[in-house]
Amino acid sequence: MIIPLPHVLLFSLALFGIGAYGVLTRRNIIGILISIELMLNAAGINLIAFSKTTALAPETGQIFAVFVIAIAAMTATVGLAIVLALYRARKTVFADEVNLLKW
Amino acid sequence: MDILNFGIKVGIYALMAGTLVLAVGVVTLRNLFHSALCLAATLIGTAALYLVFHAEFLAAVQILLYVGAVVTVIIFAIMLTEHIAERSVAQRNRQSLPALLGILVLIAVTGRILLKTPWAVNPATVGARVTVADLGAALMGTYVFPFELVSVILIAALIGAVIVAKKEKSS
Amino acid sequence: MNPDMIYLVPLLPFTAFVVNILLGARFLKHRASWLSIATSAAACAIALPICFAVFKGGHFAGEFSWLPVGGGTLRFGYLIDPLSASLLFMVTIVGTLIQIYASGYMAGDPRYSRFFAYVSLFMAAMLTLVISNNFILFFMAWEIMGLCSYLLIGFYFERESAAKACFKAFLTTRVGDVGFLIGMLTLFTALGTLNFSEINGALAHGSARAAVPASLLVMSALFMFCGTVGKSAQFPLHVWLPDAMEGPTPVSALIHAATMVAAGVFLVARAFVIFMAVPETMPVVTAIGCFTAFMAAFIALTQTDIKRILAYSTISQLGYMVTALGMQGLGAGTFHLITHAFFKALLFLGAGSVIHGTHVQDIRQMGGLFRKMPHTAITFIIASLALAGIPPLSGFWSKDEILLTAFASGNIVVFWVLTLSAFMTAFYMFRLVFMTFFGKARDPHVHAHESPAVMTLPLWCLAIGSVVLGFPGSPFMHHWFQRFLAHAVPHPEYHPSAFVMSCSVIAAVSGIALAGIIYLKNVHWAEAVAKAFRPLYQLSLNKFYVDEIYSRFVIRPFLALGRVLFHFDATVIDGAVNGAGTGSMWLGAVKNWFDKNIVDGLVNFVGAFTCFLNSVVKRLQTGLVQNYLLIAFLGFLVFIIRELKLI
Amino acid sequence: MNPAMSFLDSIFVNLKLWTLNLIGHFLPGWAVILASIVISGVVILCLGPVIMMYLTLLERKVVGRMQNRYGPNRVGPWGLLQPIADGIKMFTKEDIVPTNADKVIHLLAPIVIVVPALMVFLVVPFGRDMTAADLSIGVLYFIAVSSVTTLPIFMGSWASRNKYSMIGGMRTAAQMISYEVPMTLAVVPVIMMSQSLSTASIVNAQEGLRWFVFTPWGLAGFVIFFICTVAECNRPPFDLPEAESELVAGFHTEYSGMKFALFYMAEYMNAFTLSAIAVTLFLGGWQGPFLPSWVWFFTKTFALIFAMIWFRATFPRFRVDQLMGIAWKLLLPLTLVNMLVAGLWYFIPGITGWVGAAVILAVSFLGLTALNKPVIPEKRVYLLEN
Repeated sequence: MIIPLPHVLLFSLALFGIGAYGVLTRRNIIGILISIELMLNAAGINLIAFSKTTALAPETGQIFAVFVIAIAAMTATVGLAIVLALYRARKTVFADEVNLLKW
Repeated sequence: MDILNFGIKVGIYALMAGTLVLAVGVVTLRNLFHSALCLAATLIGTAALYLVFHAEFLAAVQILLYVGAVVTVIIFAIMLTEHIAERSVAQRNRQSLPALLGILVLIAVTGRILLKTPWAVNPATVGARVTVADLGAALMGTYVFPFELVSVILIAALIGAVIVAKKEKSS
Repeated sequence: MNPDMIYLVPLLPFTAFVVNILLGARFLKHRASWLSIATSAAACAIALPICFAVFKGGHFAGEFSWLPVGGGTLRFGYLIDPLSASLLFMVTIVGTLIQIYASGYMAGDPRYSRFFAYVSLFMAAMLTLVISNNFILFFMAWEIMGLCSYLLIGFYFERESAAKACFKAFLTTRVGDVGFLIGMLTLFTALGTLNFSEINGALAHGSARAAVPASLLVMSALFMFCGTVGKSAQFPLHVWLPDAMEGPTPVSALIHAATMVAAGVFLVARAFVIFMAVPETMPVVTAIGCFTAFMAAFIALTQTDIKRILAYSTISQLGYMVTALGMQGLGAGTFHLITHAFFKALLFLGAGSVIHGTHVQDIRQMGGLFRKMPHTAITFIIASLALAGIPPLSGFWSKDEILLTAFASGNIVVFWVLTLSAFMTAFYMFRLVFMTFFGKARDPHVHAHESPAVMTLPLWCLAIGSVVLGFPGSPFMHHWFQRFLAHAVPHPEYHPSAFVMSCSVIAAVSGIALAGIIYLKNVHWAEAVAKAFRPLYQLSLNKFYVDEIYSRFVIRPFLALGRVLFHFDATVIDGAVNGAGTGSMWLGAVKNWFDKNIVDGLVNFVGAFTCFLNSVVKRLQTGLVQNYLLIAFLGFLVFIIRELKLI
Repeated sequence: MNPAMSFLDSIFVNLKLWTLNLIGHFLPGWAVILASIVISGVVILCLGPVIMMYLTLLERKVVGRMQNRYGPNRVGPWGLLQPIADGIKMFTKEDIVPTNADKVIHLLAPIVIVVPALMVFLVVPFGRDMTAADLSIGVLYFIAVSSVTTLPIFMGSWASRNKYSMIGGMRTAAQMISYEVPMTLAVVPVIMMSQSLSTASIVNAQEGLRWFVFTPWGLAGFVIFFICTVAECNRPPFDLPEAESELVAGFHTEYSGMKFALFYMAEYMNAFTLSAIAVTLFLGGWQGPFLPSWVWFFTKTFALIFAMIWFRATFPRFRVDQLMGIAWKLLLPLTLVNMLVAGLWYFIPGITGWVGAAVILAVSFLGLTALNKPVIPEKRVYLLEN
């Protein structure tokens, strides 16, 4: 390890926090999706970093990171499809304008 | 070689810092197109970080799938919904302050735990170089069921996305 | 030749299935049959050299790992030993010929390509079953064949009878399949493997066998035999096979005579070591087989539908094979399986040709067809002679081998029952032949014509097979076939006996002669006999009342139970309910007042209170996703901080 | 190989080694490593633009000949100085930025687009031992990096605030993502056979004349890959994103001067690198008898580029639905079949596997073309009101 592990983890924590902030505050649904991608990335970095510390086979972390990427691609596809459907139906892409389920 | 090593270390920290700055850009920029571009840059930065960990395959996959595909699709969607996003309205909702506070607390708490935990680096896995062949063997051997599961989920997502996004036939 | 090429044998027909089912209806149309025939012929061309290599003493096996499951790996592969080689030989040849025939028979059908897709899938499954080296693959192929059988019997699903028949066949065989599955799992529990070679290894030697719990083996043998009973239409699960004649005739020939029903017998042959390991199960097999052989032959005596006669004959002959296997006669049973496939396929195809030419199925409406359909008639008679057991045709040698096994192994009752069945076989077959091809045309509306060459050519090929295939098992070739099989699985062999042969020949000849006397000259005798032995005649005509028994003892009791319960409902419970109703009305009047004044007041109060609460609490439900998310996140944060005792 | 030939063969490698030795005398070890990187980098940075310049000349000449005219022949002998003249012209032109444009991104797009185009040069094996960086994931690196090209095109099209640019950008996204899929999958059989992702070892696996293109799956893979290549560089007949007649040059409508030149540079460098990778993967790379390795490499690459130019002079442009149809309904299934066929070919050696593979490929190709009957839209009649 060329740099200490906690630094990497701190980095991914920060990345995750930034992503979570985006998810909580962005009004545009596409913006929320983008922020989710950031959070998933943080998870990927953690997987790689931890694969250096566990006794599991060294490729385990990478494989699960690949799975994370695949899931992220899936999220993006479905999410954007929903955004397009929503845009077509209600002419908005803002999450706080879609509040049909309130009282 | 110390100079080289030092240079590399500085480079890595700079990379991490730059990535974080770009990530902040992703969530704060008002223009969604800009933030998507920032996302692309962040993802490339992460890929570079994967290279630091000698996960070359993962770095390539990250760029290929994220930057090449996911970001492109996102930009596609941004363009399709663009003229509404352009309205000069707030891009942030009213809960940004509690959210920011909560996240700062989260980072503080988790960061403290992170720094307090004695992380034992496993010397066997640190030195291990994972080749693409290893990954392939593991994917097709140990992890064949998760792998197949992911394939099925991807197919399901694909079909679902097509059906959701398809224009309903005008009656 | 690389033995791994054997993988192509099932794969090629499977390709034909995929192409035909996907592209057939749109692009191939009447060319669909070419693809199926070509792939079958190619499979045949690949399989035959391998078969001959095995006949010369070769033995091929190979496998590959398919899926890592749990701790181990699921391994699939092939095993070409004498048993599977002879089956492979038979299935590829007969299958290809029947498909050639079917390309003529089915011409002009609107679902032509689908038919050939199903047939190709069936071929692929049967070939997989034959070459498989373990019970799992075997079972998968077995189930696919069940599916194909369902699809093909119900091929003319517009007809209600066909739809019902395919349903019946599927459900009936399923009973056996469940047994097979249980047997297979029991076997796995007992031995820890389902690979044929490993099972052989585990059970071949006494010392190894002693380590295996015998009770489990008995259970697995008997349950596996259930599979045979279902698939090979043995008593009491034989009822589906005659109904299966609703499918197109080539299907009857391919599935319900030559190959699929043979799979059941093949299962017993494959699991032969298991039966050998627990000899106490053998009498069950023998008894069921023997009874089936007799019963089906007896039923066939009185049937009038040309295909039904052949169907019962098939059941009867399968009974012979099962009987032989039950008496440890692996060679005899397998030998009869091979020869029977050829002449029974020929019989069905001939019957199909007759139906094709006359458009009727009832033999009472036929007659005098010899002149009009010479090719069909000659080949049909050859096959009938073979089935009746006239030397030197193939049926004689194989049937004689079974009788010999029964005689030499000391099962005298079985021997005589089988000889009697042989007599009846000869009789009903020639009753069919004489009524169909000889005499005068009985129905003036029937205008018969010979079938096209594409249909008669396979008939002749199969006729040649029916004639010559007996020789490898005959004394002329020193019982080569039996010794060949004995290499694979040791089992007792017997010296040919003149007594047995003469019994068999006498039974056959007398049966034919009796049929000739009655149906060529004195048809009214048949009615006289029927009148004289009325109960027996009725028994045979009504197929031993098996369907009725099922209906009376399985279906009707359930219906009756339902009726009883309904009556109980209608009288007792309804009466009680009515009485209670009247009483309630009185009570109700009293309660009415109470409700209106006191209960309603309470309810209204609760409602008002809830409305009030709602107007306060509903503010939480903003309908904004991010709002919920934030609250959840903050809650999570509080939880973490509490748990970690940071505050 | 005789000494003169081997000298010629490794002349560039030796030149670099000699320079590094020289530096090693004066400077510490880390500087030598840096110098090694710098030398390779500088060579590539020079090579890319030079190749681009002369590709433009080549294209104009070849297309000219094909259209029965001379092409540029005034500047310098045979017009050889024409690219330099063009370059000077580009530099001196006015740089126009639309008023409404997103200025930063408008500026960034042409710069960013050159980066991946140059980065791909890193894994191209120009000759024996002449790969700048023989990465263990070479092919994947190439695919990943070239997939980034979509982004700058998007940036350019979006930042221009022009509807033609926008449509061009959208078309680019659809086209490049679609063709990336069969392109990537067409490479898979090569990886399966050479059991490596490194470009250098893929070339080594095709030693002698065992080029992959001489096998059924290789031929099919090569054809698919090359078609996708042409589509990926947005060259005719797949040039919908920048169709002059429909979209007024698509995503770079609003660019002029040096920025426009940068877009062009990226495009031509992409054409070169993609051809080079096609050569590496299927045509045996630098393998070949008699001539030095790098001569072989450039000969093959320029043959492919010639084919691209030839396409441009020959084929009309596709319709949008045809374009997507080819990628998803023809090429993608064909690549899947091709992977299967490659597996069969590997496990059934000899003539049987060869013929079987060829037959399966031919049958599936015919079946797919039969399924993809071209849809001819109804003839539209426009009535003018009087």
